[in-house]
Amino acid sequence: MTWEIFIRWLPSFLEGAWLTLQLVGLSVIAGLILALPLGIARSSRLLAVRALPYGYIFFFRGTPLLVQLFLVYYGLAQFEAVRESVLWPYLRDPYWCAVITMTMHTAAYIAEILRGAIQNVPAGEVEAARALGMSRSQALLHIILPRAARIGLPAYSNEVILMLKASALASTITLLELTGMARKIAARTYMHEEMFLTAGLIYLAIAFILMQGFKLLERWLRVDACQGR
Amino acid sequence: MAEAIPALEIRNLHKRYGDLEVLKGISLTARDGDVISILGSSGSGKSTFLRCINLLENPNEGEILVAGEQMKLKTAKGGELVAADAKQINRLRSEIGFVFQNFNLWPHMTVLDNIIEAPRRVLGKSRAEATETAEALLAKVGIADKRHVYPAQLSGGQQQRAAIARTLAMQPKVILFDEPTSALDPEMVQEVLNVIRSLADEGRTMLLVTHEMNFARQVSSEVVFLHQGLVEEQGTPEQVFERPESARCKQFMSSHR
Amino acid sequence: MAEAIPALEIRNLHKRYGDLEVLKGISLTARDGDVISILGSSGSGKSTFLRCINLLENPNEGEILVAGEQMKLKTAKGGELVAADAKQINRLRSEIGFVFQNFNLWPHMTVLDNIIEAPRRVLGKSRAEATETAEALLAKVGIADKRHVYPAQLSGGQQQRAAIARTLAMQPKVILFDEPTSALDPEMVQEVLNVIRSLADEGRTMLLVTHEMNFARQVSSEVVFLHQGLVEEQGTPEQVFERPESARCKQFMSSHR
Amino acid sequence: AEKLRIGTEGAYPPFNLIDASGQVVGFDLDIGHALCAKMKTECEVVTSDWDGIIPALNARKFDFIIASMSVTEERKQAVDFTNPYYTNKLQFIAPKSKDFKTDEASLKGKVIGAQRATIAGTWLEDNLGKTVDVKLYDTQENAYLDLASGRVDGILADTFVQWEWLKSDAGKNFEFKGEPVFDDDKIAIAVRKGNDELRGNLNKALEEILADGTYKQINDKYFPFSIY
Amino acid sequence: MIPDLHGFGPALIAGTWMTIQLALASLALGLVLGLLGALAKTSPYAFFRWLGGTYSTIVRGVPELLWVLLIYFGTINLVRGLGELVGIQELALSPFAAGTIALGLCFGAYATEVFRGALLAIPKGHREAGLALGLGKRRIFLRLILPQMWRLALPGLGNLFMILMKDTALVSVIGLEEIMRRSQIAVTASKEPFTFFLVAAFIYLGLTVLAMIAMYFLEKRAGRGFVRSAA
Ligand SMILES: Nc1ncnc2c1ncn2[C@@H]1O[C@H](COP(=O)(O)OP(=O)(O)OP(=O)(O)O)[C@@H](O)[C@H]1O
Ligand SMILES: Nc1ncnc2c1ncn2[C@@H]1O[C@H](COP(=O)(O)OP(=O)(O)OP(=O)(O)O)[C@@H](O)[C@H]1O
Ligand SMILES: [Mg+2]
Ligand SMILES: [Mg+2]
Repeated sequence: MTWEIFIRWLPSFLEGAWLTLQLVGLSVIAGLILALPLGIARSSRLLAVRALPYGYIFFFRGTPLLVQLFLVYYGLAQFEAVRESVLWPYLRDPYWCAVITMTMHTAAYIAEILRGAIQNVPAGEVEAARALGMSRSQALLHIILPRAARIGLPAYSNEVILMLKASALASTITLLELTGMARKIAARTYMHEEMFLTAGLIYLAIAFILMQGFKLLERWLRVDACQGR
Repeated sequence: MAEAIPALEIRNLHKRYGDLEVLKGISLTARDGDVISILGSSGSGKSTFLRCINLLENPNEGEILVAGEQMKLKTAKGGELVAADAKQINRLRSEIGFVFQNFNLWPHMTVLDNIIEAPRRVLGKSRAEATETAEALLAKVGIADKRHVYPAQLSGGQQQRAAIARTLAMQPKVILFDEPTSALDPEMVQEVLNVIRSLADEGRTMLLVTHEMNFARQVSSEVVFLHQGLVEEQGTPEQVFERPESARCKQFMSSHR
Repeated sequence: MAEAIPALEIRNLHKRYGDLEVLKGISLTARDGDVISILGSSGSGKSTFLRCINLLENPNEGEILVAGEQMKLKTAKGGELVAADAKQINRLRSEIGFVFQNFNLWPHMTVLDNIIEAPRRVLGKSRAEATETAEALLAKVGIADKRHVYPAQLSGGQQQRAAIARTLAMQPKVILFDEPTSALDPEMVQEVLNVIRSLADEGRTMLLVTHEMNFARQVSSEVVFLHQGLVEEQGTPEQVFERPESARCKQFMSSHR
Repeated sequence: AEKLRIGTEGAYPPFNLIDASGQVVGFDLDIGHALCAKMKTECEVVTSDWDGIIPALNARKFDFIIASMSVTEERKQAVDFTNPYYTNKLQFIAPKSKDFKTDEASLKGKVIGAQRATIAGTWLEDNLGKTVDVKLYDTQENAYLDLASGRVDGILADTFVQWEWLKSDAGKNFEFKGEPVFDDDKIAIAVRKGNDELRGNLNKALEEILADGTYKQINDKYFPFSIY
Repeated sequence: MIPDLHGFGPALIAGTWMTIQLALASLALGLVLGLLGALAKTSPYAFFRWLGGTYSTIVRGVPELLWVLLIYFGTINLVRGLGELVGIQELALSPFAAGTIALGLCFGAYATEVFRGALLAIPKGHREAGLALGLGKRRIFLRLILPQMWRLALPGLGNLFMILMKDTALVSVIGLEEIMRRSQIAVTASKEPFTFFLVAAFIYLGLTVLAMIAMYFLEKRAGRGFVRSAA
């Protein structure tokens, strides 16, 4: 009898998982793109360049994603001006609100990872590039960023997993992603533990696949060859 | 006339770290094919001197001329001289090779990729062209079989030779070596010595900081002894090693016999 | 009778890394006051040999006797010999000092704390007692003024001397040195040499791996040349340096003149 | 005798809510305390998130739930219910300015909000799931917010709760639309399955407060009409 | 704009205090678990490596929210059974205990990786130097490895702690009255969501600043002896 229930709700779980994957995929990729300028500016030696990304990162890392989601979804909608703006078609949609908030949130974390990685590229290797006549931007593009990517990759893969799990909070703004779906089904069947366990196993499977993917990526990028020196 | 222009000329170079004046006015002229060894006790500023020449470190005073072309410098806030013309400094740096004491190979690239990176990005060579030159160089320094290997998998001597090949790939007029043989075993020292000799035979100009007296003696056309930020003794290897004039240099040399 | 027991005796030591047999049966006897230099080209197994002696590396075969006491060994799964008696090995290790090539000072402790740690924990000395000995040792190696400084703030030569003092604080019967002077400048080599000489004068037994031929020559009572995992040549410095018998050793020695 | 623990949500004004001093108050609680008085037991109030309130009961975090819980077949499989202590209705609300008809044809394509895990949410999905776009909220409060921002066209929820909100400042631009769509929503107290002794005591106490006017007193404190 | 807190100020302060207690208790549990996890993962015994690996993988793969729910609701019979075994009736985890266990478990799984990274980053030679001087294994770990591991792990742990502090919000679902639940309660009563969510955001920011200040001093203390040479 329990199996019947699972089979009946399985398509819903898969639908929820697909929505989860979309939210996470879009936000970690867009977050990475947004984080590049932020992280580079954040590691600048000039205070003026560093200050703005610092404030951004501070706010988004310092407050819970749940609060940020509420502020973007319910908070912005409170203002007449927002509701009349051209952005409203996007901002009224919880899907885009979730993607935007999660992107801004994860970008702050990724920017910090990037800054750490850039600052951990051994000074000698950067000097070697400059001594061979590469300009500042050539060294950044061809030596520092590829090197920082390898230094920061393990931390980035962690962040992706964290976002996968943080996406559960999107259920609080009416999205029926994996957790939202599990909560909805649990509310109808009163099988809380079973439904949450099912959702947990699906999260675990997704996380496992992601981790294996990152392992392959690390092998492909030869991250191991950069260590132990 | 062309013979008269020195490959590298340094005039009155000063460098301070805070209150500590490490270089107190050093001048040096290197003609084509010169191999100048720079000796001195630890902390005497040898590395600092080399690093100032291609502006990895910013001097406080002085002029640097590469093949007669003066490096454009301007005074920055802290009183240091920095490059005034980014284009020029990148070009000049590509003409001055630098071989680091700890190699500084890029660990995420194979030996071959380490070598072709700069020729491709800076000189705009094609991958095929750069690879061809690189392979010839690797053969020359004797590690052709290691071209697809990552630096972490090389021994110290092999890393040093890869670093030299990377520098040579830019066909620099002048090469600066910072302790190229420390941490190498005597036989590898011999190998690196051979490489440097053959570079000298090609007419390249080299400045070389080293603690290996035998090595300096065998390879250099001129020896400079630094002490307390100044050139204390300068001359042919025979002069400096056998008949040093200053008391400090005498003492230094005596500790190696 | 007491004179007859050697300070350190190694019998038929073998060491394999996978398929690579690095040591193929090495025996060595060191009497009180002996200073034995171990030479050999890079990769010949010198460091491995030293590290096997105090079981930092597990040999595959062989016996080790410290002042006549046999080290208790048992065969582990991989076929390696490991310590059979944890108490004994800790005690014997404290009697065999080891000075590492790269010092391995503990960076989170001051120089003084580095030195008094083992005497306090292993020998059970009081802090005051250990500090007294340590300060005497620091004075002896000439860095008494650096006792409250952290290792990162010391120059290479100073770090090496601190590492020697740390080893001496345990008053070991035998001291093993792995390249104690590489990466030091010639004057510092001289200083370390002096420290080792004065230890020899005190009658301590020392084994010493080095690339510095002059140094080996001046300080040792016996020289051992390793090649392909075996002792290729052994004798007084005069014998080995001036009249080597084996071809390989001749070639090696010739590259240093 | 033994102390009883009352479970409630504390986020459902005017039935149960937490005031600034941290006290849980409201219609449900007044009924609960009145019942305890009749049963002559001491009672203590424990709050829980709505989603987890039934699991918490079964986990013995409290002994009965009085949290405006509707009696449904699905819930009956998890808990036992007492006799109803009030009857709820479900009714739509929407902006006063909008024309909003509640027949199925007019509702087609409209976006309707409801609270997750409530009778309103389930009713919407079961009866109008194909017609309207249902959005589920953690709290009723959030649904009101989206009604104000225009993200939903209307809300379906308990009549009495909405009546309270429409009276407030935030709700002044909205009104009930149409007649209640479902008017037999029985609200009862939940106890753990098989806990018949407590269920019996509660039923008896409920009869007593209905009979002696205590119930009416409480009812009048909150609503100018009878909700029994 | 000074927000009118409708008398919910004291409630929010109490919530903040609860959040701090919860975060610190979870931190303590998580540090112990993380250290054990790292030791297990670097152990020479395959079984411990497997155990450590499984722990960190499974715990990190499932959302924290789910752990909170599972530990609060899922272990009831287990805990009650244990209670009866030792003669305590109706033993149950309080929301605080359940929250602490859930968050500590999650923190520990991440800390396992941080500690393991730190452990691997300590030069082998430092351990060998201890061995060569005759120091025992335990002594070497406690005196030589742990203090350095601590220094290397601190930045990573600091990050985790800031995440932990915000994750305490999740425990609101099992009714523990920390900042988030107190704010939601205030929102329900006052009908002013933004005031209270913004106030909550600033409380979390304030806590983060405090944590950052603490980290600064901890790192400075742990960094003694590691003056970087400018070259
Ligand atoms: N970034 C820096 N800040 C402050 N002082 C520095 C810096 N770099 C070097 N120094 C100091 O400048 C002096 C010269 O250093 P340099 O590295 O040039 O010596 P060196 O001759 O190369 O010595 P060695 O043979 O040990 O390599 C030293 O006293 C050193 O402490
Ligand atoms: N852990 C290891 N695993 C596999 N091979 C090893 C390992 N350690 C050393 N070797 C190999 O053992 C051989 C001897 O190494 P060892 O370090 O003893 O040489 P060495 O004589 O000290 O050389 P050097 O003068 O360069 O220090 C080398 O070929 C080395 O590659
Ligand atoms: Mg130097
Ligand atoms: Mg060695």
